[in-house]
Amino acid sequence: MEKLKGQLESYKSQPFSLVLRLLMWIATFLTVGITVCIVGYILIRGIPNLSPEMFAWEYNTENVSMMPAIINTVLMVLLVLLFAVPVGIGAAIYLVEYAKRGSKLVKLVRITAETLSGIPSIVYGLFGYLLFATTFKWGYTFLGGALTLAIMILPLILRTTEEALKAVPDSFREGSFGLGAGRLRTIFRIILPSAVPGIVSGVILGIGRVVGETAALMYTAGTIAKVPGLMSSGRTLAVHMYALLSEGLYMKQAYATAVVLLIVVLLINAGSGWIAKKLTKR
Amino acid sequence: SDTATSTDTTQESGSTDAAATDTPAAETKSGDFSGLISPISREEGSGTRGAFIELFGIETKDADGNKIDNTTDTAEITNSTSVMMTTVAGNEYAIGYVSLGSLDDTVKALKIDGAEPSVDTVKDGSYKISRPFNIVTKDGLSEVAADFVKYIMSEDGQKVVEDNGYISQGNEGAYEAAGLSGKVTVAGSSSVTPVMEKLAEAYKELNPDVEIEVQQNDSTTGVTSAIDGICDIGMASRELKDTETSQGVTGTSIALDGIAVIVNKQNPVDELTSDQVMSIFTGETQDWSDVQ
Amino acid sequence: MKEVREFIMKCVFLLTACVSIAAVVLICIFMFANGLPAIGKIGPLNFLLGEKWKPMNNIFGILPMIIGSIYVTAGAIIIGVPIAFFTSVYLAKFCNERLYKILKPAVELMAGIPSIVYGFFGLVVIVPIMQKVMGGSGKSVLTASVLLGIMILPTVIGVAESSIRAVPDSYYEGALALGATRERSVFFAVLPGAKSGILAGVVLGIGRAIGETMAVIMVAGNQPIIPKSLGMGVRTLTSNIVMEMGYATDLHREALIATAVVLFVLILIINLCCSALQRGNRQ
Amino acid sequence: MEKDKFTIKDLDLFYGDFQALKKISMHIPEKEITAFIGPSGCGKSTLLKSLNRMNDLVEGCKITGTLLLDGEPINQMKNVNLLRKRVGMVFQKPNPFPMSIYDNVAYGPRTHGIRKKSELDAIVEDSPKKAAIWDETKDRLKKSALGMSGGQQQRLCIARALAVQPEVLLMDEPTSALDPISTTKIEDLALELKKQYTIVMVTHNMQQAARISDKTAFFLLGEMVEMNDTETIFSKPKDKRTDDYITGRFG
Amino acid sequence: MEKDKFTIKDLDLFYGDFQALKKISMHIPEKEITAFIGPSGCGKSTLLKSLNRMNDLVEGCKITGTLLLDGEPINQMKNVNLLRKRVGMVFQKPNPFPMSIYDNVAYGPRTHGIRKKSELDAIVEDSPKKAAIWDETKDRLKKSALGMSGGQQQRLCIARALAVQPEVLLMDEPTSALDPISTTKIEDLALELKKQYTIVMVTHNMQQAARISDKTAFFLLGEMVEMNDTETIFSKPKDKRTDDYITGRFG
Ligand SMILES: Nc1ncnc2c1ncn2[C@@H]1O[C@H](COP(=O)(O)OP(=O)(O)OP(=O)(O)O)[C@@H](O)[C@H]1O
Ligand SMILES: Nc1ncnc2c1ncn2[C@@H]1O[C@H](COP(=O)(O)OP(=O)(O)OP(=O)(O)O)[C@@H](O)[C@H]1O
Ligand SMILES: [Mg+2]
Ligand SMILES: [Mg+2]
Ligand SMILES: O=P([O-])([O-])[O-]
Repeated sequence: MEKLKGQLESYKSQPFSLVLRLLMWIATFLTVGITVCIVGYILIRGIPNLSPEMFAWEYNTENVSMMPAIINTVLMVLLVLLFAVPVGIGAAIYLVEYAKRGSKLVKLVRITAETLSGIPSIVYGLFGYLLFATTFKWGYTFLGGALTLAIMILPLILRTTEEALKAVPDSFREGSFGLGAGRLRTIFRIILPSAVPGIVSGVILGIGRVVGETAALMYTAGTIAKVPGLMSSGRTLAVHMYALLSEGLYMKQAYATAVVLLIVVLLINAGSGWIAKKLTKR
Repeated sequence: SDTATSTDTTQESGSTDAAATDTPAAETKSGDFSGLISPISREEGSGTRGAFIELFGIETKDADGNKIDNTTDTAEITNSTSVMMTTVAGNEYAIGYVSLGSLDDTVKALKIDGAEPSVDTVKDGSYKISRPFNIVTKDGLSEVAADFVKYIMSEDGQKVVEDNGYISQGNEGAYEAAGLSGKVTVAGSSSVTPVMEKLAEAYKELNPDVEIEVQQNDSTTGVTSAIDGICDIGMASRELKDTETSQGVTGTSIALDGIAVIVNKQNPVDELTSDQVMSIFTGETQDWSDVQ
Repeated sequence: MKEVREFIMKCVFLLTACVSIAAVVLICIFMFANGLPAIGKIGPLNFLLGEKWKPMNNIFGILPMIIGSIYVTAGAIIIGVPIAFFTSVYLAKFCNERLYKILKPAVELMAGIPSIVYGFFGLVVIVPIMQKVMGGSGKSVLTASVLLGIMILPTVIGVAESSIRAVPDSYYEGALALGATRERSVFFAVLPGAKSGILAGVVLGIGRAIGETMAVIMVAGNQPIIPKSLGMGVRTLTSNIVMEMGYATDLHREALIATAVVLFVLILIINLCCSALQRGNRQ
Repeated sequence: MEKDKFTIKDLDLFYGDFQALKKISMHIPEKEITAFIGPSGCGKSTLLKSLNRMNDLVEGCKITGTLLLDGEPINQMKNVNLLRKRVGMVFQKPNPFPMSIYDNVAYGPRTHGIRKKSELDAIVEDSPKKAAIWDETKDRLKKSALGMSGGQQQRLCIARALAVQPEVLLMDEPTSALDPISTTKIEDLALELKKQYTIVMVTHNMQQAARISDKTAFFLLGEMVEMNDTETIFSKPKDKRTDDYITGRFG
Repeated sequence: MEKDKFTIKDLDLFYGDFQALKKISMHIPEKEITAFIGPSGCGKSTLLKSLNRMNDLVEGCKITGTLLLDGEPINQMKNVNLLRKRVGMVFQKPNPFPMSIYDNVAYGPRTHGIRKKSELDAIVEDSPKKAAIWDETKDRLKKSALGMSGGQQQRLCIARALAVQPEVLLMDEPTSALDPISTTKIEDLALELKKQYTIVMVTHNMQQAARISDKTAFFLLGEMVEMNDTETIFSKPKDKRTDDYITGRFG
């Protein structure tokens, strides 16, 4: 209470600071408010429509089960991360630890990465369809979908990791090199662990895009409501939702799916946070 | 999910249900409902739109015989049935059109020239707005796929079509399971997908060893997938183009889909003539007070 | 032995760095090969500056969509970036542990909500509000901008917040010790150190705004005409592609891919501008 | 007669459960240099930070006791920023902001509402002159401050602190990162500045304390063992522990 | 007779266009402490880093001239990591890694291929003992190293360097961030360590150089002005500039 009074007092002579503070409050309030609205909207629309048969193991047009889609979503996230995270982190490592600061390559990679991030997912979808389904003659495959999405989220992972690596103090690098450790060891033992929180925030953004993606997946991984092998088709929850929504025949089930989707996202995010903690605390 | 019955209830409940959710507009009696009409159309190329503009005379031919689509520039465009319905359900001045099979009681279907949209009226010809659902196949179709096509066109298959609120295209007699096994992939139009899924499930009852995958994306992808051999059977909710048939695929109509003109449930208008619909969608009629 | 491993891994890292270049090149080839011929057939000027889009009548002008994309993206940035900026500063420097533990997952959750859900949220919640406020159908440049502004929040907040956190505390303490308020210390001493990260967040946000489709398509109205006011419907380049790709054939389809080419070039221009801006800042 | 700038009585300070300062009582005279010495971790920085409430930033930091600036209780001051304007601080590691030299010096005045170009220009000339850094900066005011050497950066930080016209200057080991020449410059500067300002300086360097301070306080494990005229402390300390420490027999 | 560990002849070093070292020639004897003194920016750290090629990390750094370790040219060594294992380094600011104390000390040995738990355990007891930090750490080996005080961290860094069994220990102002007690500990440690190791130390503190080093080299603006026995340098320097610097008349 005292503190608050003191603060108000000091704002008297610094109205501009008060304005900044208010702006921050308003902005944060808006952000949170919007999230609450959207989540509330999903819950209100979705919860009454949840029913046990939507969690049957097999999908058919009667039960409209989302169970295969739930499993596929998790599998898809894992598979995409398996491709995108090593490549994204590897590329960021090259840019920060090997390439000369301000070199042409760094600029080129950065520009291309940012360009990739602006390409609409439908174009990724068509590209993936043409490359994997047609040229490679794979047809609709889970693998094709995962590769397409991996390219799609690559820039997110790359840029956030790059920023995180840059933030690791040079004294750690010096300390490690000074002990005769090579670059690799320095990178894997010292630098990456310190950069984990930054990397994770990028990964979570990436997971968000994978979980929420529809257009790119419909043309690559297809829309079959089954748990697939790598080389067959399967739909994620978002695609499942899209399929239910598109003809307006299963609106209620679609909203119920959205609720489950929310929970899945929360769980995946919590899981990545937990893994990050494990990785940093050693 | 029982589409056939929901279609029927819609027509009756349309005007009576409005009282349940009353707002000032609901109390307006027919005749003094006014406001700018917000027409909503489908995207260019859509099968639904193609049928709609052709049958309502929104499409005309110029001197050289080229078709011209006269849909007003200011019409909202959407590419999805559910968005169309949600939009109409949320805007009392809106008017749009959807597949009969998708219709539900969130919106009101209008009588056109005195005919209610239903399977029966489409069948007996009193309700004229419909479009074909096509499947696309290539020469050298696999045995199972051919058997599935045979099933679709059979009496049993066409019964599934009718049960789900679409109009049968006549049948080629009874189907008998041949005890085949294998996998059939079907891909294409999202409009055709629901009925195709039902057909696939019914077929699997008879042929437990056959696996049928139904990919839902869009008509063009359905046709190209069939051409590229990515799927056995393509689905399209529009007519095939010459450039497509020239690549070795043929289209077969498996059902007719009625197209319902829909308005908000608060809208007191129950019936329009086809001329009125045309003039609304070409932008000549702009206010609801002009069509009552 | 070790040197060999070092060398191999260096090559591996270099290779991974080249993956994103390769991806862009591949996508470029794919798009240009499929799209450029159409531009040739239609005529570049007719295509880029044509104000009418009637593919069924073989009229392909995408000026309305170019302008639409610019309007909507600009709108999203004007609405989203300030909110994201102030929120990220608050998260990084002002909010206490306990609150942070709630706010951060909320923002991360936002990132995971699929576009179609945002789209339906916009359609069912925002559009009716806009109907009341602005009149008309409620689907408009403004509605699309608001929705996109919301959708870019998690991206911009996520990237900006972590880069603000990375700035050494000594700047903050130094400013406080001069008698600056916490706000002034953060905004005028800490933030200059986080400029590059914040800008990276904004660039990623812009990318998301330009590239987003599924949601925009539901709330923008999608009329292919140049909007004269904020309340009018609008079609963006991406909406144009997504909406019509499903039925498009032949030249129509090629014209849609050509639209993607134009979009690609637009993004490239924006990114080049941003990096020029960054360079200008550094000096 | 000398006047007291700060009066401290029975000051206890806790970081959570850990008591970092125990019953500190002292007077810090105006316009003199007071040195705090003591082994690492004894609480010198903590006490220094209490004087302009930089401790507020540390969560779980609790202070009890009396702490007066010109007779006014510091911990009840409503406007911390005003307090910090009056009691400036220079840190161990030079911490110029990532902006131009000009903007660094002008940051404080701008914060406190000075907007006029001419006024700012005057301050940006005056403070660096006082901090003996003007000659080295006048030709590169628009250049980034990060491009300067450590010693220059530290003097810039002093200039930055002077620019808000404080009454007191707290310095936390301001020369430990510097070479002898820069150190000498800063010591001379301190001696010059004490004509106008009250200076409190934490140092590890006993020679430095002996060279420039008027009063010296010796701390050990959170307690103030002894405070007196610097000469007295270094020639005949009262407490054995002080003696041990300054003669290096300690520890 | 003393043996030379490092032999340096006509060493020039450039950072891009800027020449940071000019024609340096000197001999650094084995198992003695050599101190580098000189004003800030004169190139002490730069020369020190050349001895284990930490300069390789700096872009645009070019070295010419002769630089031998036990007669072997440093700049032609294929395996830099081996060189750095032989020539360990301790930095001005303690920089323990963000991991446990145990892992910090074990980092080096693990790097060089020691995997056996028992061996590591022995090293993690031995090196901290040599670095006079064992008593303070033995009960908290699994705790994070970042929770220690500055002086402890610096000794931990020394322990970490010793754990790879180097021949030479380079120290770049290892005590400038520390209080006198910690400083004394580290000085004593250096005196102890020189029985086994060759030590090269950069310092700003001339008393320190005088106290512990055997040889002292004085640098100015990239040149080595004078190098001699420490006693000689501090009692009768040959060069006037050296005299000026050590008597504080300089600058
Ligand atoms: N933020 C904090 N939280 C908890 N304990 C702290 C904090 N800051 C300091 N301490 C503890 O308080 C004690 C006094 O710290 P302080 O920094 O004042 O010492 P110091 O005398 O300035 O030492 P040095 O010479 O190393 O700077 C130390 O034991 C330290 O560990
Ligand atoms: N990475 C670098 N790039 C360019 N110039 C550098 C670099 N590192 C050092 N210098 C310059 O080289 C000269 C010598 O630097 P060095 O760090 O060796 O000085 P020093 O004697 O150790 O000084 P200090 O006592 O401040 O540590 C300085 O003028 C410095 O500005
Ligand atoms: Mg301290
Ligand atoms: Mg140095
Ligand atoms: O309009 P469609 O859903 O059949 O593509």
